[in-house]
Amino acid sequence: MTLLRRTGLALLAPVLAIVVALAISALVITLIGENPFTAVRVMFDFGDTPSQQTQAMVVVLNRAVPLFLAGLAVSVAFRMGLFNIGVEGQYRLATILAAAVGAAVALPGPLHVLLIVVVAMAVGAIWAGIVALLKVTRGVSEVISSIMLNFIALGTASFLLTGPLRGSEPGASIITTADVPESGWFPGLNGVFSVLGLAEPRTELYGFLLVAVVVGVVVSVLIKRTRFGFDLRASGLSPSAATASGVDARGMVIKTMLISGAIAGLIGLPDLLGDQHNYGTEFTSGLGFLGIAVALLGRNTPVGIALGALLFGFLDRAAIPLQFADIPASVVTIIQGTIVLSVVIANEVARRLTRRQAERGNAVAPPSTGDGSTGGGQGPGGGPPPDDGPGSATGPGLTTAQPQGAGR
Amino acid sequence: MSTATTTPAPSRGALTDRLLGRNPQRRVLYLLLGLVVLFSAVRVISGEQALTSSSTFSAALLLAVPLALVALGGLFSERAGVVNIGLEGMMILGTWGAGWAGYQWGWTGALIGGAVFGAAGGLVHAIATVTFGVDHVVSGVAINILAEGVVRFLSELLYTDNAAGGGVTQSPPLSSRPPSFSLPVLSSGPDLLGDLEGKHWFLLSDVAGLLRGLTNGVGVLTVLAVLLIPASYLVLWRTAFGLRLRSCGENPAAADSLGVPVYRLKYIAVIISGALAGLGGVFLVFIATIYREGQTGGRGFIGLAALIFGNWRPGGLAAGAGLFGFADALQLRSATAVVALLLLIAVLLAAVAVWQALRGKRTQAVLAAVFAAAALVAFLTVDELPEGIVSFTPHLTTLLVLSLASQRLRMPKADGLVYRRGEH
Amino acid sequence: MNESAPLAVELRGITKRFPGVVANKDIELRVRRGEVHAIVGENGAGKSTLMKTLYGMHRPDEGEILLDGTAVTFKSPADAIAAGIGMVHQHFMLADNFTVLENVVLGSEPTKGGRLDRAEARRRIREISDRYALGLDPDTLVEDLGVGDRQRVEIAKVLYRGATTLILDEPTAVLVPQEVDELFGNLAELKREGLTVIFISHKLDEVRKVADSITVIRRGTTVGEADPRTTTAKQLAEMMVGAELPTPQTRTSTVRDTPVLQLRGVTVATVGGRPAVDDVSLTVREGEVVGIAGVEGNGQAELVDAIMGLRPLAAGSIVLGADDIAGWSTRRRREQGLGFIPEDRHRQGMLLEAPLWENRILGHQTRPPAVKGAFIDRKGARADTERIMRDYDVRAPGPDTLAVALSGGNQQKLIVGREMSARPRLLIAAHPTRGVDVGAQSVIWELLKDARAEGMGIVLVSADLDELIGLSDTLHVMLRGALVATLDPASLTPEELGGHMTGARDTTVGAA
Amino acid sequence: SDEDDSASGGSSESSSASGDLRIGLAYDTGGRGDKSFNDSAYAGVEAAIASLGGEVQELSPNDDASNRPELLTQLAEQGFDPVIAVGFAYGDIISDIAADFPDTTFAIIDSTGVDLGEGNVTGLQFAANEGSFLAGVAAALKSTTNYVGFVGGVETPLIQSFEAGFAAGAEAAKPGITVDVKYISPAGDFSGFSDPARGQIVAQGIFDAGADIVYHAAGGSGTGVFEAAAASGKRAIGVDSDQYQTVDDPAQQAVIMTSMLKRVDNAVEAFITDFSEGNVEGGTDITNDLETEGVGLSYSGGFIDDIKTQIDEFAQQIIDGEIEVPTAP
Ligand SMILES: Nc1ncnc2c1ncn2[C@@H]1O[C@H](COP(=O)(O)OP(=O)(O)OP(=O)(O)O)[C@@H](O)[C@H]1O
Ligand SMILES: Nc1ncnc2c1ncn2[C@@H]1O[C@H](COP(=O)(O)OP(=O)(O)OP(=O)(O)O)[C@@H](O)[C@H]1O
Ligand SMILES: [Mg+2]
Ligand SMILES: [Mg+2]
Repeated sequence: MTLLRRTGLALLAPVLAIVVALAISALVITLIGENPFTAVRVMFDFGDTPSQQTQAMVVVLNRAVPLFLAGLAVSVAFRMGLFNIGVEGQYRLATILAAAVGAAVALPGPLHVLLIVVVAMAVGAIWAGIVALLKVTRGVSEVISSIMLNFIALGTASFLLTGPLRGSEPGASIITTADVPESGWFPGLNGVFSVLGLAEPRTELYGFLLVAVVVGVVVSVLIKRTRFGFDLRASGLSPSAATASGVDARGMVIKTMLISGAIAGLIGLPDLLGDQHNYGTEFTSGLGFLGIAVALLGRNTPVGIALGALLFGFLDRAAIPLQFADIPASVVTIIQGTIVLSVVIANEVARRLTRRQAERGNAVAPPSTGDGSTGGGQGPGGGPPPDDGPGSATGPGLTTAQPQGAGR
Repeated sequence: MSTATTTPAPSRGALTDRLLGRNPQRRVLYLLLGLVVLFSAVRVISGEQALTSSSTFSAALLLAVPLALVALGGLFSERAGVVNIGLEGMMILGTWGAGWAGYQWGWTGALIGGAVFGAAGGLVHAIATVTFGVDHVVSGVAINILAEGVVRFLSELLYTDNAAGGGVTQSPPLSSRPPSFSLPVLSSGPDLLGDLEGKHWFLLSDVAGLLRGLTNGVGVLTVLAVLLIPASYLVLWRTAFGLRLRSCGENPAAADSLGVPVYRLKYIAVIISGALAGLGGVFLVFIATIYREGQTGGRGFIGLAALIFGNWRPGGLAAGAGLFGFADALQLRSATAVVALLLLIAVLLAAVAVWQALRGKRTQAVLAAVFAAAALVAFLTVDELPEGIVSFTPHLTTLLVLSLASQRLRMPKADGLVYRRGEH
Repeated sequence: MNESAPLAVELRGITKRFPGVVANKDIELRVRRGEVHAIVGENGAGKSTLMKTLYGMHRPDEGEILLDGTAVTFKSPADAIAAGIGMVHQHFMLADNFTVLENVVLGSEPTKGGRLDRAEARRRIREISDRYALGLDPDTLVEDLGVGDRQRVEIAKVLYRGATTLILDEPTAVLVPQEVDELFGNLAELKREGLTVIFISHKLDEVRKVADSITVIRRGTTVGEADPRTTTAKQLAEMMVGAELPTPQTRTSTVRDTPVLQLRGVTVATVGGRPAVDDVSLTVREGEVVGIAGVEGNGQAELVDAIMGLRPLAAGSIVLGADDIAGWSTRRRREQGLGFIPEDRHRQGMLLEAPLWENRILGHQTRPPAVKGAFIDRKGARADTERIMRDYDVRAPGPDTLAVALSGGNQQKLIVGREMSARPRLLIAAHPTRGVDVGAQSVIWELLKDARAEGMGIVLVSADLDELIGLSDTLHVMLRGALVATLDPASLTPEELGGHMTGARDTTVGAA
Repeated sequence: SDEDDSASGGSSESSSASGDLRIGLAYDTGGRGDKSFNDSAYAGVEAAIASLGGEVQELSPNDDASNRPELLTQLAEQGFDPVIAVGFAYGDIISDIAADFPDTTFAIIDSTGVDLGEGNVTGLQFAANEGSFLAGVAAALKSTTNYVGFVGGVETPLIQSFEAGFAAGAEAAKPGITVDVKYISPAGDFSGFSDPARGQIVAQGIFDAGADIVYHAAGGSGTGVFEAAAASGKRAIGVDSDQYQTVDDPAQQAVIMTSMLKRVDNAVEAFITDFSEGNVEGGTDITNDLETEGVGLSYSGGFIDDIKTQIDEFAQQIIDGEIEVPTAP
């Protein structure tokens, strides 16, 4: 195969996905009597002044950080065939308790932040640990228990907020916990913009971005490069083979859920430490569910999830300029759903085309490049995709890039 | 002949297996009787009439039916091997379809509209999972996101400046109401059951409450849903079509090798699944008489949980939906009745403790006894629970029952696996 | 036979390509009506692919199919079934959670008023079962059946559809001699009724015994036809691989005195009923192969699981060297010198969707060369995988190939190589050559023999009685969970052994 | 995006010549068409434009409403003035933005502008407790069973002030009357505002327990309350707008005895008028109460015409300060 053709195949999936998503979105926009090209232009319009442009980037990034963490939390569990639909409850409960602890103590800066982070991770891990414990001791499906625990977390958070942890004065319309003192705030990253010679944006870029990056790298290394990660992936690919190889299946469920929950505990912290400084009735909800979409979009790899989170952040920001152009914001939600669907369909189509291509050539192509075609038969999660290490999922003829890898 | 061991009867679901062993009918009766007596006793002791009032039971029915419909939807799809996380999205589409068709063509229109919109969601899921082999969870999640956008968009498109009313978040009202039925004499007119219930007698009034709750002012879709449960059983387990459909969820390669049209059946199953989830949405629209954005409130997920709770069986999922619906009704009716529930739990746990002790399982017995004592203390000391805590009564109940009952759940063997001909 | 009569099945110039593989290339097959026609060939030679083509499961890229002299095209198995062809697959195609009845009628159900007519189905299955002596109970769940019965369910499925041509893909791989004999009895019955049978097997003696004619396939093409009456097994093997027919015969005894594994009163409980493994005691010494014979489902699998720590013990002790390992985790057991060739390589031995080098790590996650400390050593694992592929003749493009892309024999060789590389003190080999062609078989046997000579203790569980008798130094027979006989393989025929296994013979307990 | 159409970029083209009033309107979740106070706010803006001229740019938040700050920022940045935030949820973020755009005038509905410490935010507040008090009076006077009910959507302080006023009014009109209070969902779980099925079930429970009139402050779940009333032949009291006029459904219309009006439209219109006349002070709260007729009862359908005098008496006492209506239960 020529290099050209190979690159073509590698780019096929993302291009196909984008074309399909664009086509459907364009149709939708045309239906309401607006010009799709205007819409596209508007979505990429980051503003006129340099400061508006950097501000737009900050908005996208600040939205992407929690989404990335949410996606990561979901994906860790997915990797071993567990469907942690309970990320939502895990982060809500973690955030309120972390906020309360953060407000209750006074410590020097870094320690204060560290304490809040540790509390959040611990609460998230414990809440997810209940799911794991019920699964290994009582065989309760993690899907049910985490759905139920989401509601229980929500109710508990509400009880705590209106009861023992209420920090706002009685008359206030929004009930919140007490504010975390300034020593517990996470410094912003706007300094970076001046260093790069860019205009200062209006709001702070969350410093928690750095934490997210570190967590992403750690998770990536953990899953791909360590023995533990191997055991985790093996359990996801074939629980029976993993057990026979000496992996303690129950222990693995517990450890994985603890990690997933600990990451989930971080989801609320960018907002909490970087902006809100308290948890209240208006604290952003639903990130756990979006995290599932982001994880799937990113095919459970940290880099993919980062791209998925950025895409969602970008689309989310676009909702405002679209409204200025008289295009309803619901178009963005439609585009998000369409993109998730078309990306996964495009992956599948590209996979088949690649195979057919390989059939004609003489390279040995794998029968599957992962996404969704695996499925360990346990849990409705299907299987997580295999390692995306160099060349692992593609045959010798196609080592440059996975057809699914790039471009989201 | 090689070893053919005598095998126990197939599992009948977590709860029943644990509580009843393997001899159904009669034991189910005993169980129900026992529960009624227990509830009755708890009602008399605590004075919480809401515990067994017909009002609570009819609310429970209202809350259980949409869950049961969604879970039935899940049953069809998952029995055919397609995991359906997109039920919530299909339910959302169903509510919109019902609202849209309902304001124009009345309740029958709503019924059809909701089913068709739900089925459309199912069709998308089928195209993605069956034809394109997309991971089932991925597709389901995408459908949930997509559905939210689509209904908002359609509302914007069709209800802005609509003379009939409506807006971006709601439809105009149904132009006709679905009929509802009551048992003559017993629960309407002279309302003998109602009289009996009002007497607050031990046991008799409770049974009357139960019966009246289930027979008074029952909507047409409730009747349909209740019929759909045995009907689904008959279709799936007693017809050739059902056998073929289930074979796609157990071993599609085997089915394919016998000329069963696996893809087509999966399509049909997932579309039926969507239609049933859509009907669950229609039910909500019937209660409200309009479509309202956010009306489903996560019921699609709870329905999915009911399906798993019920071990992928019609009877089991109905029990799951019923349990959830009852607990939910109780918590919506009265926060104090929820406290009375603690007494019930204490009694049940005490029974479990005794039973486990008899079986020589000491840790379990002690554990159950401790929790029983805790529940009793809570009952005696707490007057009313805060709203936040009360709100998750049904979820906690479901989780407790699940973790106390032994888990012999068995999902269809090929559920969630992408099937591609020749690539198994 | 009548040469002029049209052939029941004729395949002309069939070519079938898969990604990167030409599974069939210009294959010719001529099967006469009413005969048992055998197809033999190495693993991966393309036998199953050819049969799937004939059964309409996929369409050939080139070539044509003729039935009774007329060309046909099958779009799906349904077409093939309609044309009177039925197939029993190498891997059972049964829904475990369905009853025999449901499995058999699936796809062509008798109905009455829209309902599945179970009574009628039951009647017809009983009729078939009686007529061909299949001994099936329509209402048993398939998951409760042993392999022999499952096989018969598969045959019943085909007969139920009125097939006149039966394809049996390696039907005997998992059967004990008595069951094989029963099967051959069934085949004779079928032949008498005028049915045509196409039969695939790696067991050449068997093939010669039952077939009327043989087609040999090598690397996707027909090598030629052979007459079973005039061709010896040796000649057949040479046609297949160009190698000599291997024998599992061991050379001199290498048994030493030090015991490596001692089981004392090992008991494994099952849910509810009687124990799956019942008070089993045995000793494996260094350099000794202890064979365990038994009809499938008599507790061998559970015993293996118990030794590996995959199943809890109800009673008894397991001593490895000098340590009681009953309380150890599977991982610790493996680290301390237990090697494991599992019975079901897809379920327990491999990560099918992972590359070969990752499969090299599986089961050896705590040892070099695959890992360094807490980290995976990718380079080391790759290099060692390449070594195994060289040393053990694993045919695959490279260590990055996904395991699923390998044929069964090559997968098995990789597993054997992996386990041997760790130099275990004791190796549990469960059906090490099941479904493996003669070439690979001899390689594996040689490997086991070498390991034994170096002092490795081996527990060998197998359904292949020649293998058991040939390799074992001591042979135990398991029946209903208990060891019922200890036999001397030096003076034992497969038929005698089969008798012990089915409990038909008096169990004379020999010296342990 | 090369064209430099800075200030007017992307705004609607209907920029009228008649006045340079450019109003920014940031909605609460749901956006326009919610048949509730988003619509009411829009009606106020429309009325203001009708008399003063000008244009409006509306923005709705995303699904989880996490982009509220951006909505206000963008409106201010694009030069819209005044910028009106609909809903108390903007309360904790509006101060930051107001500080960044000191030359823009902001208004926030249902929240205070005083405590923010910014001189350019006006709080448009409503004495919902006073209106609810009258609803309580009407319910108590009309109840034959001496048993009335209240269904709240979500147990937030705002809705609790409805409850408090209602209970006080009922008690004032008929001492000893039973007031049954129930919320659909706890604080933080906003599903209670959009779940008519639960609204129906909760209200039905109150009716079954003996109530004959139920007052709801449950947003979109309210239709369920009306439905329960219709099914059991009882009465209901609507909220925010005159729901007798807006429900579109004759069967439900028949049970809506009255509605507690919260004239967001009037408040918004008045605010814009003040703004155009340069009368907005900023850093103040405008309380819309009985006195300003910012809250009140509707009389459509004529169900409570007979008790109007009694209701008016109570209203007068509240205006005169003789009755102090509680804001929390
Ligand atoms: N023949 C029938 N006619 C009407 N309803 C039926 C019939 N058979 C079952 N049902 C109903 O359908 C439901 C089936 O649920 P479920 O699958 O648990 O049944 P089951 O009794 O366990 O089935 P099986 O007998 O196959 O084990 C039951 O609740 C029952 O009420
Ligand atoms: N669906 C498929 N996709 C890709 N390759 C395939 C597929 N099916 C078979 N092959 C390849 O085609 C070749 C022939 O396989 P086939 O199963 O026909 O061999 P066989 O002769 O039956 O071997 P065995 O004795 O091991 O059963 C093998 O290399 C196999 O890997
Ligand atoms: Mg049944
Ligand atoms: Mg084969």
